[in-house]
Amino acid sequence: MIELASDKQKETFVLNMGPQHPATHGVLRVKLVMDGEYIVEAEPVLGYIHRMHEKMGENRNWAQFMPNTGRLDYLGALSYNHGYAAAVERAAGIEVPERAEYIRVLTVELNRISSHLLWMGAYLLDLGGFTPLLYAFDDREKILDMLERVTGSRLTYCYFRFGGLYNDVDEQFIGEVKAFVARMRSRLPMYHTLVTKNVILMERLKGIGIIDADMCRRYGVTGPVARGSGINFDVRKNEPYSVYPEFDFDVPVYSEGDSMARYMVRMDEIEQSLRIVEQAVNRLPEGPVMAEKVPKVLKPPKGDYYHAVEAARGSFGVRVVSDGTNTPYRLKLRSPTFSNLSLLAEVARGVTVADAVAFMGSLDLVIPEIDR
Amino acid sequence: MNILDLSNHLQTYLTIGAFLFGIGFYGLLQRQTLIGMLISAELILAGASVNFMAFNRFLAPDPTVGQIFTLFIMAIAAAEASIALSIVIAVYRNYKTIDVVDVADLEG
Amino acid sequence: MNPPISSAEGLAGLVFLVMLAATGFGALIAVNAERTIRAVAGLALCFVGVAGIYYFLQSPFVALMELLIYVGAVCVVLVFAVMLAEPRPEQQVGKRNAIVGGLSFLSASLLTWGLVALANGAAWCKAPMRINEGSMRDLGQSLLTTYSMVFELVSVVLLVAIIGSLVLGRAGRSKA
Amino acid sequence: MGGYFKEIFDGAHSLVAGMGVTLKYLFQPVVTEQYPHVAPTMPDRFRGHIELVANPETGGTLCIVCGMCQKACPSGCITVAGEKVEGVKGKVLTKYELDFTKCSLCGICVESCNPGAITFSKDYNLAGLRKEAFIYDLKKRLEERKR
Amino acid sequence: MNPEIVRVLGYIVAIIAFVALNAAMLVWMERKVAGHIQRRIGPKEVGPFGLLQSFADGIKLMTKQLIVPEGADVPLFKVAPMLVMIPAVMCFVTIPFSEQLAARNINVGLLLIFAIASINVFALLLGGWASHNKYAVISAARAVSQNVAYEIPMLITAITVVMFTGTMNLNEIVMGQAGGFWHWNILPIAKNIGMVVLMPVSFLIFFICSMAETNRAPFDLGEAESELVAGFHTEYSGMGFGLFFLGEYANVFIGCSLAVILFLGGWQCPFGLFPGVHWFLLKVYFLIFVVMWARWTFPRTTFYGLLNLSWKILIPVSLFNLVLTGAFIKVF
Repeated sequence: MIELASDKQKETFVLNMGPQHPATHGVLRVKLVMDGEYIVEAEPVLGYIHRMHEKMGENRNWAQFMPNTGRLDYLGALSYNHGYAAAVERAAGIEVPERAEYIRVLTVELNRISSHLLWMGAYLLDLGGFTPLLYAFDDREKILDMLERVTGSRLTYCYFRFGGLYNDVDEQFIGEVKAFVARMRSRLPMYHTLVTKNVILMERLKGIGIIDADMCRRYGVTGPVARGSGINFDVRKNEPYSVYPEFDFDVPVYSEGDSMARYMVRMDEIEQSLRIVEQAVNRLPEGPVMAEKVPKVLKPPKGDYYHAVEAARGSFGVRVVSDGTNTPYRLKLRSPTFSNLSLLAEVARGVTVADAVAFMGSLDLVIPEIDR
Repeated sequence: MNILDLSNHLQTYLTIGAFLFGIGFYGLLQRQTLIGMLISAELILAGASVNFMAFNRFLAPDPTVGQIFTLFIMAIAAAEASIALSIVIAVYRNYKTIDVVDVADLEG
Repeated sequence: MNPPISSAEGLAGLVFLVMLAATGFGALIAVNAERTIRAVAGLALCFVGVAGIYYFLQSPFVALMELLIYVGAVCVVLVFAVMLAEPRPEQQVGKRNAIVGGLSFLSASLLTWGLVALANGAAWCKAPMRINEGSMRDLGQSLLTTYSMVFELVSVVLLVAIIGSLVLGRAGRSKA
Repeated sequence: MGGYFKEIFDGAHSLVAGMGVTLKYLFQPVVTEQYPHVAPTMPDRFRGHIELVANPETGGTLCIVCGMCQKACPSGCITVAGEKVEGVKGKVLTKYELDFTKCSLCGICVESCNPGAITFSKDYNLAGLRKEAFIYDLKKRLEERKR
Repeated sequence: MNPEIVRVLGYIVAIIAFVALNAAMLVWMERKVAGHIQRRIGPKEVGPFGLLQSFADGIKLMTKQLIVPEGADVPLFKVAPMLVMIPAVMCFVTIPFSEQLAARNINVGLLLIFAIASINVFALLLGGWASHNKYAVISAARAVSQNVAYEIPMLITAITVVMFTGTMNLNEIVMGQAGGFWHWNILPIAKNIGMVVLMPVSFLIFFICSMAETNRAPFDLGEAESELVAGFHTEYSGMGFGLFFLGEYANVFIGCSLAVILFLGGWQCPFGLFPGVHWFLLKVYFLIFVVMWARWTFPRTTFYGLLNLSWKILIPVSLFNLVLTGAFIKVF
């Protein structure tokens, strides 16, 4: 190779993974300095899909920024809708009706399941197994169909409004959700037989990409990645918001810190989300889905507000600074995978390419959200 | 002698053996890198093997001898190649070159 | 005997010519190519030709072993050597200067000429009788009876080679 | 030694179990929709690009050229123009243009429209060779639809 | 024309046609199997059940330009795909499809296939190196280490069969298995009761190794697309890629037919009735189906996991198996 031949001092060479590479799920570029199959240094290079969402927020009024949130993380768009809506509601002091909050939780959890399913499939694709992706898509398709019927869109929902929802759910949706919960519960053992217990998968994930709790704290890692390293942190439990305190669910925590632990956290989270969805559907209160007296042109009082939600990939925080006008003075989005990705350089040192791919996949990266 | 009947004459095989040997000899003198010299050495061995096989086919009373000798040459050549590979790598690690002259200059 | 090209013997003769050409051409590439990798490819071609020649010498077993060992193993090892210790691009398979080149060409052609002359000039006498046919069965039998000692020694040599190359290969490595 | 064989056995067992799952699905009916042969039906709330609503009485548009949609659009893809016509109260729509290349289908324009003059279409087969093909003249489309 | 020459030429044409047709059918079969396993239907538009899809793809590949990347070693880059194809075609020469239907019945047929198949490795190496692409080089190195590691247990298990049958002639190996499945080498109840335990193990090792040798998933490290993009054929386009692809399917066919010949009685019928080419093809395509089924079920192994499997499990077990086979042949 060119580098091999010219660079006499070291036996390393540079390998570009991305910006267009099957394992990077989008336009992430990882610059790898390799010694044979081993990675000496890994440097994620960002910015290929930077769209200035934060700056865009400063140039639009509060409501107009709402569609952007769904485009940050297109796989778990509703959590991001929720985070932004909740932050602005906190700023403007808007009370959301209970039914709207229940539906929010219900749809967000459905969205979380679809996101985890897609992750599971795509991760297996990274590891070379094609079929689980299609099975996961089969289930995910059901969620997308349900959400499409309610919100009108399949990925970038833009369903929440300040003070409530865009529109109400109907009886058909309730029935579909109940059917889906039953179906998904029967499908999960199949996933475990086909994927989780597979000896090849275990060999590829166990002990790969170990992150300890201390490292998670240093890098500000949240979400399933942190919970796979033994940190019992979930925004839904630790800083309860919306109507989450009324639900009975567990936060799966594994202490191994390897890729298998992260995989298991997500698979268990699907089960927990199913529990939440079931409870939400059964206890759905009657009432309006939109708060009264939400001004048409929103002008939150001056101040600095922060609200975090538990998105599928970790703690998504929105900090809004309002100067009392109809546009945000400053909008800061704390995206979870940005912190999670920053682990890569440290963890990937000294592992093989295949293991690096297995590790990177287990972080559940969504590049538009990292670049924003 | 018909050109299509060459395969039935001992001389054909001896000539091609000599030819291989000569080319290998030329390469050994000419080449400067370890791998190049190794390739030439393999050619010399091949020339010798062809000779053995030819005599075995046409002249030997026990036609297994030449074959067995050739098989042993192969085994030795394989061993030689593996050892040479590791030597080449060791030399390359230390001198960052596999040029014999460079290695000699460095008094290694 | 003068076989026509349309007969089976004629076709075999044609194939033999192709094998000869492959051997010679491959050998020439092997010593003259600019890039090491091409030299190895030439060597592989040459060995394929040599295997064909062995086949014509009525020993298909040795011919196939030639393919298996030389093309499948030795050439692959050589390519690995090229990969791991790639010479500088400017002088891939460095050659010595013109005088040395000329001299070596001269001496090599002298040697070849001598050998060819010897081969064609000598009066080879055929063995009066053959004690076996040189088939695979005979080969195996003599390998395990008459030459069993050599056979064992060769396996020792191979073992030593494996261990030796492992030791040499691991020695300079900075980390495992 | 026992662990060695148990490992091999467990591994082989997991592989066979996995192959059992795929074999089961091999003989089950397919779940995909055969798209060009079977066209999907869009749900009622499907958010396609916007379309002008026809006035059920006159067949014209309900648009009063207030410009709320144009103002509400985050990407600035709507251009509305109107003019005063004698004898008609308010303005009359002369041009309603949607630049679909910028539209993100958020639906804020539909929400902002008080008279309910715009709605979502159910078009999903949207492809074209030229950028200009995606600048829709909605007024013209409405008239074409009427015919 | 001499009838002998007509026969030779006829066989050459027939083999090449068979290789191409077989590869086209296998691509179609692979896509159908994958589709139905994943609950979709696979190709269906071109021809009935999409049968002509592979031909359409072939025409597309042939009309595409073979792009030679900058810095590539042009002659080697162009030769490598052919070098994959030629050994694959040559191996077909000695495969007995039925008692009469074999191009050449060679005494050392088994060895011939192994010897010629070893050229395949060299072709991958040359292709990978000549591409002047880092992914291709890494992949070529992987493919070769893998091939070397799996050739050993594969040869050892082949030797157990040769010891058992006493011949390397593929035709004779099949003839020895005539008369019902209880005569087959995989479960030779009728011949040697001791081997009933060992032969299934041999078969399993042989089958796994042939999957690894042909670079099929879950051992497709050479072209691990999530790590190395497309491995050694990353830079190949058009028919260059097409030949690698054809070669892969031809090799899969050879691997499976070898397993059928050595263990499953070749063209023999399981109940001793109507032996013929149909049984051979049926068995081979069933094994190919199993290979595809495995591919669409499992994730890919890692390089080190793969070598561990070979050196820690397959080689010791196959060596042990070899020793026991020798003993059992003497005892029973």
